[in-house]
Amino acid sequence: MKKIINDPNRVVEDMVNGMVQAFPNQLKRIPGTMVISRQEAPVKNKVGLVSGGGSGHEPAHAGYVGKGMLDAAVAGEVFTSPTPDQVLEAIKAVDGGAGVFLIIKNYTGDVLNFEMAAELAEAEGIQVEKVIVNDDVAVEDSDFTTGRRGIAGTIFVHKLAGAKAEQGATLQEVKVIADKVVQNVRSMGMALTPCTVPAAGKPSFNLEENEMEIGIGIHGEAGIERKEISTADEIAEELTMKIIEDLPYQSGDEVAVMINGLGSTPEMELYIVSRKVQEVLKEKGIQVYQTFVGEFMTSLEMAGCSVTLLKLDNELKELLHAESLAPAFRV
Amino acid sequence: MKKIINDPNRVVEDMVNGMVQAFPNQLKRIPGTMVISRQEAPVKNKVGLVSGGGSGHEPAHAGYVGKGMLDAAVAGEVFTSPTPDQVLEAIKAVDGGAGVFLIIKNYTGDVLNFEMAAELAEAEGIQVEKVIVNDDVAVEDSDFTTGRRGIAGTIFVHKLAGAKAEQGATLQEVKVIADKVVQNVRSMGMALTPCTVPAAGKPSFNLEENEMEIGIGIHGEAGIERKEISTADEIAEELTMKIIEDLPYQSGDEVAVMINGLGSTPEMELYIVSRKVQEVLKEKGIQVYQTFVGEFMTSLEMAGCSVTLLKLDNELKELLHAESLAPAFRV
Amino acid sequence: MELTIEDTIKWMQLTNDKIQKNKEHLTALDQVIGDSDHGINMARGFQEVMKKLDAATYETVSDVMKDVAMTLMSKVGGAAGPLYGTAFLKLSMSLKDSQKVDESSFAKALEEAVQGIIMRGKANAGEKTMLDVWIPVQDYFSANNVKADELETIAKTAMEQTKELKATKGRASYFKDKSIGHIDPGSASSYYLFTSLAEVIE
Amino acid sequence: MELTIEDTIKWMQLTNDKIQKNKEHLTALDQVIGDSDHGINMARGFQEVMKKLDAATYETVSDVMKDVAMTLMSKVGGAAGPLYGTAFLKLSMSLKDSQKVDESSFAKALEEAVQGIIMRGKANAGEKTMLDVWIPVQDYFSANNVKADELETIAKTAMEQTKELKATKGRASYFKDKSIGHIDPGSASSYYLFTSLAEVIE
Ligand SMILES: Nc1ncnc2c1ncn2[C@@H]1O[C@H](COP(=O)(O)OP(=O)(O)O)[C@@H](O)[C@H]1O
Ligand SMILES: Nc1ncnc2c1ncn2[C@@H]1O[C@H](COP(=O)(O)OP(=O)(O)O)[C@@H](O)[C@H]1O
Ligand SMILES: [Mg+2]
Ligand SMILES: [Mg+2]
Ligand SMILES: [Mg+2]
Ligand SMILES: [Mg+2]
Repeated sequence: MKKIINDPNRVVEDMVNGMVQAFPNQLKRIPGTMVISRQEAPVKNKVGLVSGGGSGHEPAHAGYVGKGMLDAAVAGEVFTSPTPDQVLEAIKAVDGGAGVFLIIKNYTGDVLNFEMAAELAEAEGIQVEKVIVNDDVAVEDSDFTTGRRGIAGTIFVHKLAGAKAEQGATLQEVKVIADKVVQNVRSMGMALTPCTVPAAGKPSFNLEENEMEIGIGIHGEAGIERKEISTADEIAEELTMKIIEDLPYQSGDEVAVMINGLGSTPEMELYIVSRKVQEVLKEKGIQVYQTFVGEFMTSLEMAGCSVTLLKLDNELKELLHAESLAPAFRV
Repeated sequence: MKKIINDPNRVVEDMVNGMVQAFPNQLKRIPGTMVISRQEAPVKNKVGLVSGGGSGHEPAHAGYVGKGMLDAAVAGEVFTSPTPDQVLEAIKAVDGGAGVFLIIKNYTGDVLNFEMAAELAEAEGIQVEKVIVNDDVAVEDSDFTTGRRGIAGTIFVHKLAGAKAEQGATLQEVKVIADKVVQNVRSMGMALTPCTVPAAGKPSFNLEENEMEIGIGIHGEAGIERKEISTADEIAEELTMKIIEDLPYQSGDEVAVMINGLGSTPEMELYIVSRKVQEVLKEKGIQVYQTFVGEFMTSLEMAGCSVTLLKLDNELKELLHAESLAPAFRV
Repeated sequence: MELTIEDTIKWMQLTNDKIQKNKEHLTALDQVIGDSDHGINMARGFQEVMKKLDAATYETVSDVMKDVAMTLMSKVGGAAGPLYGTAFLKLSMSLKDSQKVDESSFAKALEEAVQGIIMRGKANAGEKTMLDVWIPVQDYFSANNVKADELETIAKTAMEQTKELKATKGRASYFKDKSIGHIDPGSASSYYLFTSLAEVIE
Repeated sequence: MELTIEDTIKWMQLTNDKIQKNKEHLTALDQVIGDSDHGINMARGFQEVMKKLDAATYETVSDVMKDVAMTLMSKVGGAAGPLYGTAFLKLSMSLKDSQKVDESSFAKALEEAVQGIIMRGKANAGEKTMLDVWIPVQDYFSANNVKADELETIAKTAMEQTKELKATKGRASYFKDKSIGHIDPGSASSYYLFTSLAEVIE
């Protein structure tokens, strides 16, 4: 394991300190917690937005804390959902009287811990609503399973729900937008190499020198298929087609595209993937409204990428354009 | 070699297409060249800024093309300076009548190719000025050698010279700012793993499982010392001290800090490094004016980071704050 | 069986010992069908449990269990944290104010703990989760005079049988058929819990 | 010796063959004290040179060399591109309009080429660059009746002797003392150029 760290058991602590010190005018740490909030939190009469999850997905989620996006992010241990008491602290820190909205990625741990926190907050008289993001089309969607995972599409939920809240919307109105984004966002990823949880010290899985895994999760959970590495064009086409097939499109529909690097894939390769994704969309008559290329939801140093499409209408477009001052997503 | 590409010999072509297609309203490709320019280039009566170099350092340089920064970037083959004819195309594409300013990283290849392009442009009646960025304190600075390499500090030259040009400054005024930035910016990097040039197919050097290299260049050129991996704090301190010692500081001096990932280092680790850099600066009485953490000047999928300090005065601070619409550096 | 305050603390002590000792084993199990953190999570949680118990004095078994619950809840994280936390909270509530717990009260409490895990995690028997150890153990407590060696065997067998199951809940469910053939990490940590209980009541 | 238009094209042909064949070797040399691209760069450049020469017809040796110069300049990139480009441009200029080149004109042209490389790259003999092959070859041309086998030996020896040198210019200079013990990649490609010339004048 080669990492630039001090102590495998202190990575989250060091990182959280590093983040707030890097942006002292924008971010603060809620003392005694792993919660990073906006400097000005709580914002009076604004719905407070809280997200979070295990660490190791940076810039998710603290990089999205800022005017126009989240009010706070809770950092769990690496790949481990934060505990209810931590989430509760975040909720309390951002409650400006208009209620708090939770953006939860659909993993058992995240859902359980955030839901317990919501119950505790409600017991303290804070109004809480939530959305569970499940954009990963690599996983079957069924009521009898854990359901689809939340991956990079989560960033669009942060952005659009955040913009809505910033406009002074009510908790219910924010929830309507978040639900709408979740209904219209789909993602799928792939990886070439595993990653190593610092405290575990060993790669979380193995891939042969000529292998890739299609549909992999952002913690290295199994995907759809493990097979020989193909070309960037084939990969881009496979991911994009799977997404398109999942949500019916009509010719002329507009989308936002996110090409997300999982950690160690050079930006060069992300643009090579992006090129083909645009081509596939064009062939299908789907209009690209805006493209985002970079690292938005990573998996430590995993090599690989994901493609996200968000189907847009005028309301979502306007929210996509709204100002954001979050360090990792400036609009 | 595990890469998401189509053909090792076509990576730059595919990437350049991918970039302009991702930002169609902001960027365009000068037909038949590897030059990416602003959509609105040439901007009449504005000094045109051109940078570039070998590819594999993304988002450098095309990510910095946009209002407030560069007017065009020239993409060479991977780690190979672009040729004079390509640079000449860039110069011609951005010349709005006020002359063109070249920002060159100090590598023999870059200097030779850009200088030849400048001669060709001058022969065509275009006024050209240049700055050679040499911020890497890992290399001895001597007239009898190739001199110091240009690394991540180059981004600050793009930013501040770009802001100056946007204000309507003359070619000479832009040069004064660029020279001032070069005089005040210092960087140093380190790596944990090598990277692989796609067409070469093999890692550019080797490091043992417990080794790191301090002072390494962004193409894997030798550094100061190869030694056992130490802690993030020790690494941060070593890089920062070397930089501080190189340029005299007085207590109270203000700096901009850039913690740059070389390709596959998780953002988590960059923040852990940043934390210690801030601590060292504080101890030395150096004030941090603004911090940037992320991937700004990479080396394909090399694991490692660099630290850059730019000493600021009021003029530079103002330019740092000026608007930038470049995809990879939005202010 | 009978469980005193000291027994309960001893129980946690033994559990902690086993979890610390098998931290890497639990993480390795989670590496195959999860995200490589179960050992790390449980070790962190139980270490904090012991810190908490060592620093306090208790008047009732239920107070011990309540501190265990709250500590696990706030220190483990992931899926396991709230589930173990809920289980111990239910134990504590069911055994409210008892200074000494007899077998039938414990059996009743265990039933409520299992219900708590089900309610919280929405899984059931056979989905390759910790429930596949908790349910057989609870069944055994409800139907029998508990003997240490039988308890140990039942917990162990249950854990081993999770190998055959296909995961349909939790992170392992993403592995679908590929989850078959591997022990469920949460069932392994639950086995450490119940084998420690067996040692205590021996 | 004497160099006709056909000879010159043949020279480039042979050089290209050697560079394509040794592309990986050149890149491997550049891997040790550079950035792993010299073979890739030279192979790309000379392939384009051959395309260019194959598609055109020439009236003078100098026109062949001018096309070689322009093609290398615009296709090689890196440090080597402008240096080889400059060298061939100087050869072309010095031999302007000649349809057939004799030994003394070629020696004179080579001197100008070397001066061009020095002027452009600001390096000199002994800095572990291509000059450490070009200069000995040029010296040999100035002082002797050129014989193919001697030319080949001189170029080869010169290349091999770059092993002993410490780089003070170009990318290899960052390796300081560690650059000693390895052949300079640009000297290796220059050796292919001159050994091909030896074959042509044989
Ligand atoms: N819905 C559920 N109900 C009961 N137990 C579950 C459920 N989901 C997961 N588990 C248990 O949690 C264990 C995983 O815990 P852990 O690795 O700490 O959390 P995470 O999966 O969030 O990384 C699984 O092995 C399983 O026994
Ligand atoms: N200043 C210089 N003068 C002469 N030759 C040089 C100079 N700098 C570098 N070279 C030659 O160029 C070669 C490297 O070429 P190449 O690898 O293609 O370019 P780069 O170093 O830009 O990657 C070196 O081996 C050396 O022979
Ligand atoms: Mg986990
Ligand atoms: Mg090069
Ligand atoms: Mg786990
Ligand atoms: Mg090279």
